[in-house]
Amino acid sequence: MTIGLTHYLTVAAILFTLGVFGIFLNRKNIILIMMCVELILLAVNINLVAFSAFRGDILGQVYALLILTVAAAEAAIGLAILVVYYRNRGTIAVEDVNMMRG
Amino acid sequence: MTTAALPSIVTILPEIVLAGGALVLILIGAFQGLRSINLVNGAAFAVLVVAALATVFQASQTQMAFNGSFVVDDFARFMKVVTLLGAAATLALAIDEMSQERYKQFELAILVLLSSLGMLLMISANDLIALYIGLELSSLALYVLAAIDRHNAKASEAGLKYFVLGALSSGMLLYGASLIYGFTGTVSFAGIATAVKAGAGPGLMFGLVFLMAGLAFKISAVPFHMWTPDVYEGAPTPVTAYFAATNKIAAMALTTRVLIQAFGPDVSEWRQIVVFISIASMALGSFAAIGQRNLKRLMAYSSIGHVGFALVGLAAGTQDGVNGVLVYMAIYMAMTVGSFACILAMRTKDGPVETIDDLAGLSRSQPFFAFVLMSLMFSLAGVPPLAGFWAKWYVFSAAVDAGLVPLAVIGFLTSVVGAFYYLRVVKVMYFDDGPARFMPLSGVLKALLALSGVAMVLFGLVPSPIVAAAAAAAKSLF
Amino acid sequence: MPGVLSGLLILPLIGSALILFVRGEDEAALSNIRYIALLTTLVTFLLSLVAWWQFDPANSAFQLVEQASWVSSSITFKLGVDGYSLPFVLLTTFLMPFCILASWSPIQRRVREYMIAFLILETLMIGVFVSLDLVLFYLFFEGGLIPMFLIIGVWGGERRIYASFKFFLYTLLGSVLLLIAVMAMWKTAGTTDIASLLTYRFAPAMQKWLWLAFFASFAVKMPMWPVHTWLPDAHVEAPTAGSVILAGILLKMGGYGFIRFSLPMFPDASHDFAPLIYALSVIAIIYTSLVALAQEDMKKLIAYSSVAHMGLVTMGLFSMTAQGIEGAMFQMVSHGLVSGALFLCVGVVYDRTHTRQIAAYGGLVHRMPLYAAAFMVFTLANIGLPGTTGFIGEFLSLVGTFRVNSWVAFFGTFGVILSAAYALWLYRKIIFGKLVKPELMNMLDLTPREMCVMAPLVALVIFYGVRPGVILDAFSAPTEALLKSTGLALGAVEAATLVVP
Amino acid sequence: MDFSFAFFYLFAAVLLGSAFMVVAARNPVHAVLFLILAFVNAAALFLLLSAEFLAMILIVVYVGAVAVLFLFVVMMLDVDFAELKQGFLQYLPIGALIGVLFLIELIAVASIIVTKGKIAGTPLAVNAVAQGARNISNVKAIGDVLYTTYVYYFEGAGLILLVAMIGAIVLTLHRREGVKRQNISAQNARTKLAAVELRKVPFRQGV
Amino acid sequence: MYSAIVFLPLFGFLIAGGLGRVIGARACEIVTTAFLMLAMVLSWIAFFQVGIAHQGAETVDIAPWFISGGLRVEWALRIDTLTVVMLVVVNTVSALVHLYSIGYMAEDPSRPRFFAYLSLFTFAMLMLVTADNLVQMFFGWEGVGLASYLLIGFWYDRPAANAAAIKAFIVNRIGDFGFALGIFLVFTLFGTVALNDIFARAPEVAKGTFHFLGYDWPAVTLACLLLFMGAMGKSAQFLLHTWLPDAMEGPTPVSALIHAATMVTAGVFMVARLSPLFEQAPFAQTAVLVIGATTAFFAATIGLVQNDIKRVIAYSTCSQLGYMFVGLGAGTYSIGIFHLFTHAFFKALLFLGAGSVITAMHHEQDMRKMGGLWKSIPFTGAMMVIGTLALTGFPFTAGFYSKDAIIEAAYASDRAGHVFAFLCTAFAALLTAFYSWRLVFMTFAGTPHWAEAEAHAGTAVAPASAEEEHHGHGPVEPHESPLVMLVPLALLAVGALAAGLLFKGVFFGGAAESFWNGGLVFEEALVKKVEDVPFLVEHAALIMMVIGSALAYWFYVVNPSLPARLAAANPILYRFLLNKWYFDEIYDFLIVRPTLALARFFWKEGDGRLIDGFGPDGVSARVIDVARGAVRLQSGYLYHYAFAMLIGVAGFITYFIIMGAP
Repeated sequence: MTIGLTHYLTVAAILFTLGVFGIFLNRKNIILIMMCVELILLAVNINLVAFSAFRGDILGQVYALLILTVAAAEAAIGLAILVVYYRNRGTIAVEDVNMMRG
Repeated sequence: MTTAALPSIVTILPEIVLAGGALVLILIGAFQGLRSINLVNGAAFAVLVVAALATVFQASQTQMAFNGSFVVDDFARFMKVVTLLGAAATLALAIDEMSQERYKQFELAILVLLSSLGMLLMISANDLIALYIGLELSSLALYVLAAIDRHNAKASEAGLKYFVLGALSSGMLLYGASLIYGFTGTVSFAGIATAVKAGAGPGLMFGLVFLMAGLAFKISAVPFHMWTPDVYEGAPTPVTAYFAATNKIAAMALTTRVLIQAFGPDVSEWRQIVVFISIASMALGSFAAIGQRNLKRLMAYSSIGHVGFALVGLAAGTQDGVNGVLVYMAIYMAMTVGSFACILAMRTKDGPVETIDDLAGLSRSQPFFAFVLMSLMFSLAGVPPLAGFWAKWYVFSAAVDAGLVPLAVIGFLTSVVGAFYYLRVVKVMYFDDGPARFMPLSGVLKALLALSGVAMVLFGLVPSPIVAAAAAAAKSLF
Repeated sequence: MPGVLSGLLILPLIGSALILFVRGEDEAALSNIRYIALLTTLVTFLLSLVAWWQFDPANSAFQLVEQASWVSSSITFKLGVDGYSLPFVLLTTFLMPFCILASWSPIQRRVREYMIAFLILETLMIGVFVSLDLVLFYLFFEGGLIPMFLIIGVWGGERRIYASFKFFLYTLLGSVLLLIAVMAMWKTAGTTDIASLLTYRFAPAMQKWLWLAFFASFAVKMPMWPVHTWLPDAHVEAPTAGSVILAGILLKMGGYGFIRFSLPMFPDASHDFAPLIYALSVIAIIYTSLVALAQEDMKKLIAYSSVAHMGLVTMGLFSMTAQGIEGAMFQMVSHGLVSGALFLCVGVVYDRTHTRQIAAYGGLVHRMPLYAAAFMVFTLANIGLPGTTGFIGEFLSLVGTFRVNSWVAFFGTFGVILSAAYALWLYRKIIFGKLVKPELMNMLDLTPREMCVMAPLVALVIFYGVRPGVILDAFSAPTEALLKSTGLALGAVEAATLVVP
Repeated sequence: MDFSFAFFYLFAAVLLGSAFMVVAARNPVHAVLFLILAFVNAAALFLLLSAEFLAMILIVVYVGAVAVLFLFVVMMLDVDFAELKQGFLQYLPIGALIGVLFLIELIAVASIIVTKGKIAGTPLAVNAVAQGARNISNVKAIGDVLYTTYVYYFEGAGLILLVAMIGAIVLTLHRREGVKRQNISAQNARTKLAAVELRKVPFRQGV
Repeated sequence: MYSAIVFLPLFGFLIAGGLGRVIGARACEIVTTAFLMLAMVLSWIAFFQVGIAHQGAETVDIAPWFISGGLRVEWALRIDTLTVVMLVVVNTVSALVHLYSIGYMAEDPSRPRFFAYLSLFTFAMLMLVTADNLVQMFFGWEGVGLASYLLIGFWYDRPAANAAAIKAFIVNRIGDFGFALGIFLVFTLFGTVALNDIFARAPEVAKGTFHFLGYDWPAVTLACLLLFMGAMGKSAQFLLHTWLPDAMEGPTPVSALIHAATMVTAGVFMVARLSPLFEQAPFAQTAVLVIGATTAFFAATIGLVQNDIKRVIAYSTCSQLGYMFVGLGAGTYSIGIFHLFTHAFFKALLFLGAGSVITAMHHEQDMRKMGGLWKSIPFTGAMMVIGTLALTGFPFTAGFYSKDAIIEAAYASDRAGHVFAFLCTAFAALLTAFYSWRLVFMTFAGTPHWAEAEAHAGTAVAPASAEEEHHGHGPVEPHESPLVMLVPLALLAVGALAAGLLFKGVFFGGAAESFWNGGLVFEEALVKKVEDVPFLVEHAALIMMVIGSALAYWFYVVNPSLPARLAAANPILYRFLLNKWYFDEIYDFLIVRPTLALARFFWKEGDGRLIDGFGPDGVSARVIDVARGAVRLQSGYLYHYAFAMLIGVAGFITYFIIMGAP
């Protein structure tokens, strides 16, 4: 049996779903949410690389490379914000992030 | 090895100006620290203005750069000018505000420049990667800006919420982009359009849905709007103004370009999505705003509603529709800047206030201020003869022309509901007696208030300049 | 004299600009403001007389036309008047000085803003009647809401906020569909020029929904039953001059809209929907007359009576007979004078006692004979007594309706009885009877200023009742043209097919 | 006969399993470690797809930097073990329903390709990149285009990193009030005149 | 000259009304009275010119009123015999009433206003009778209604006067409702409202039918019925009569002028004026006949038991108007008009006489408190007796000719219902004699009750009608009225005695054909037939009069306690009559109360609850509810926000899957 594109896409889809659900089922802390975002991006990357491989087109990998770069930057900023938030509120529990609502 | 054909400098001059400006200023700031804040701020403002001018004076033709990743056409130029003007105005507000507030940091101006650059890249993006890069460049800067008042719990919460949801949305966008890439084998809009014309499969539609989700997040359309009220409320007011007045416009430009240029042949499919989020945005924007007491939050819901209105034009999918979107966004920018200038002007001896009730009696104590805010409110409500009316006129007439009469009807009904809360602001200012006594307006605020007031009335009475420019711009997309 | 119409639009704006430049809040400044406002409205009135003088009533085409480029090639700034619109322009400019006078002493708060609001309102109202472009019309039509909203809300009575919101949102809601229809017409016909649209024949199916859309707006503005409930509230809470303008001019915009757009542009739909209008009109006449009978508040009573009278107008318009249309138009002008005058009358006593409760009055004739006399004339005109303006319009619109549908005319005429009942009842409660209430003992009769307001109105109400031709004849040329172009005329009266020999 | 399918299932299973654990782990530190595991397995999948460069980058950048950064922050902020709260179970059914639906739909889309056998006209050849890779390596292939054809993206990414840098600094770099710092230039500039003050003490009144 | 006749009163009104306060009450009285005198003289001249000298009818055009489409309405004075007859009646009575009022109203502070109203009324009445078209007639019609309203409510302090004024106006409006519809119909049928054109085409149009309120009606009959409805209102005919007795709240000269001699006869005039039309509508004529006869009888029955002196005369007026309509309905228009003519004299005489009595009694109107006045005010008494004689149809007085003629005409007529009319009118003649003499006997004969009754306190039974303004006299001896009041009485008495004899010939005698000269339909044959009725019929009126008079004498002079016993024996009948057949109560119950209840219902429930409740208020409340819900969605929790996004995406995808993506 050969591993086709569908396999990779399915893995990516499951990973994506896990990531998304991690975000809103998560009641613990913000960092976990950020990790879930990383999972989502990973899923995207798998998708892109798979497409790239199966199409014989390098562009997908370039795209994935850029996403990796940006995701790293994003993680940096996200964590920075998180730190700032923590300094202000002393907590990063998801439940507590609702000063503003309505 | 052939080097990439470097584009004519003129094509990307505004971007060059912004990028170069940002780099130079960050060096100045880094070496001089806070002492240079005035210089940096002033220079940043100048850079934005210069970039806007550079855009205005670009040749009126469609030019490509970077192997077609970057496009400059009338549409892009129009949106860029609007965005840059919005950015300049809100930066001016921020500079003015900084003299009073804690977040006195030169980085703010630089982040504004960089995110504006990101927005310009979004507007000019002509493929999915350029789209992503522009989007992230602006978004990352915005995340930081939202939280830049770092000792303020609300601001950091705003930043956090914006970041988390923004990251999720860009994840969705990317997932969509990956599907589109996978199913068409290309990322360029023109290539996608070709593939779509050949027959869009379900995969492509899925990709579009995810892509739309990401874009809808940026323009804060329902149901991807949830961040908006909280972030608008929490972020420092000038930053909120910046969010509302620029980011939305760039995102709208991007959305328009993606839908029209890349997915244009498939208009009947994506129209359903656009119609839905348009209706949902209009409805939510109108209804939820009624319950608000905080003006910034009110403006957030209002901006959600306005996006819904602008999307009505997009839903038409026609040149007239795009024309409507352009007119709408331009006028929306002016209204937003003015409104936030008003909110910033609400500063008492004890600091800034931002609830509607604080405005009570304003018409007695500061008639000019009250009058400007009133015309802004009526304009936002779309009551003629103010500018906001024309915004609605063009989007809705395009929708009617495209046969979307029910959409237009719903849109107008929600605009009536929306008028209620705008009226309430007027009511508090004019009908209620109260002690409203704000600090005297600074020069910048005065100028901006006057400008926006004049713009409301002038564009209301003589809309042809904007309309003509927008018509030309819309033409370039088709 | 070219540019008369744009002059009419600009003059009040100049006046309000001048007011803006008056410095200070002291008594002298306020007085200056008032005089500027009065002078502006008077000059505007004179200018409108010039327009009248230049106008040829025998010509059914638009006259004094001015055109300038505006939004785009299809939406232009075009002004002009015909026999239908000119009387309303005159009515507007004529009533405005009275409004200023009526606000002379009652308004002591924010005089500057008040006068500016009124002057801007004047521009917008004139604009409604003179604009020859649909979009321009809409601009003025809706724009009038803003100053009126402020006038009710800032200078109004107890429940002014409720009333002003209701007024604003109700009318805004009404015009939603109108706007959509305007858009559709723009896109379909490719122009918003009214003169061109008058000759453009929309497809019947499209006419239907366009008609309904226009109807929604004008019905609210009129107001027709059952969308009339904003009117009593707005009237009651508005300051006197605001009520005058509301009743005198703003309500007329609905009727004007019907005659300007609905009838000539969608004749087929008008014909098909006429029964709907009839039904609503009849209900309006009887229902609101009855409701008026039960009122305890003077202004509310007059407001409800306005609704009933507007029912006659719609009925007459959609009879699509020469008498019906001309009668309805005349009724609008007449009602503008009469109900405006009635509100001024209410204002006179309200300024003295600050109550509008009918029960709070009685026996005023003892102290205020002149007032009683003026009030009597207006009451009679409201009843439609022959010899006053009220009669002509009522009579003609009923005649016109009768020719088309006897049921409708039957019930419409029924309203005549009821109108006598409530109007005389009101008069009796306020003016007649013994003067027993201590707070009324020291009422003073009309001041010279109030007399300046009342006398011309009394004179006109009677003059137009005896010689209505001055206004009525203006309607005949356009009506003839309208009936001819729509092809819906019943034919000459002589050839009436109702008699089966 | 190659065993790539076996490796695929292995890596994919570990990847998904550890991803699940990221979400489900009660200890945040464990979650980060599972994240690292997931990344590593993803890198392995990339290898299977002949995307060697990306696989390495994933390890270096993600595992080496990002994940460690997460770990660092988790440690720094001293995040406690958090209990699953009531809300979780409350939303689980509807969440699960939507999740399953969502997943099915996504997979369905992916599988459409199989049934159709091609994507938008391009024949699906397994490891098409591998054929191209006969001539040049994956790294070179990327390098060829990254700085030429796609230089625009590269520059953009650079700007994004710049923003990230500025952002991280502006947010987190702060001078804590009340913390004593050495200011050398101030020390050097200090003179006797500025440092010593002579005061006349009033007689019999104390200081 | 004709313009002068019509517009002199208008000038009088304008001077008295506009300058009344400037020139003073005395000047107003003089000016208006003088103008009216002048008009009266001119009217008589016109009468002789047109009626006797046959100068021919003419139309004086004044100005166009309004023109709309095919509808053309002119201000014009139509002068023909019928008009001049009315001119004479109106101006004569009006002039005399003006004169009389100088004395009667001498103590009233609002005299300028009073005289202004009187002149206004006269003007409107003149406009009515000279109308050349229906709309102008309607103008006069409503104008007299207005003047009547103003004069009834002249003493505006009195609630009863105000109520009566409004009642008069509104009941008249109900009639006008028919009149207006009639005009609409006439215009629709004929395409014109000008009388000449209508008459010219009447026979032709009469063949047609008209679809009205769901039925096909004979066109002209319908028009006539509708127009007659107006006449019923104005002339206080059965069903619409209720306002007339109440109208007695006005000053007595007003009752004489408006509610006896002129305005109430406007209906009669109108039917006569439109006689060419009614001739084409036999059914309408029957209606006129039957209504008139019913009124004649019904009003007379009520008159039997009333105690207010003015009310008795008012019901008498009502009844006599019924006679007039019988005359018209029978087809003998000239006789009807003749009765109108004579009735004007004697009824005005009776009212003014009653006014004199009331003045003498210091504004006491209850006859039970009078009696034995003959000695105190013999001149007034004599006048009243003359009036009564004329009213009851004593031989050779005015009423003798006109009333008898009507009874005979009813007998002779060939219209359906004429037998009923004959019986009613004949029996009503008996009743007329009874109540008329009852009035005279109660007032002038017997023992004085005014001395024993406490002055001014006894308003127990009489409606609140004491003219309170005129307090200040103690209970003194009744005194004769001043000369200025007596002269008009004398003049009217002359008319009441002689008018019948003098003018019978011209109205329906041999000269009638040339006299009317097309002013109304004069059917010589029918009138001839009236002359030739059987003996019993011819003398029916006389017999009835004698019986009635004798009964009255028996009841009120010979055996004064009888009426009370009779009343006690038949309480139901007595109450029924005393309460005017309970019409007011029935109307109140059937119309007024339901209307007011409906009004409140529409206001509170319809507008308040239904329209506002489901309309603006309801909608805004729902909007607020939705707004609350929308705000609640914004929970502030990140995971909810993310969840919303997910639902959005999942929703779209599902939508496309279900809808079948391309």
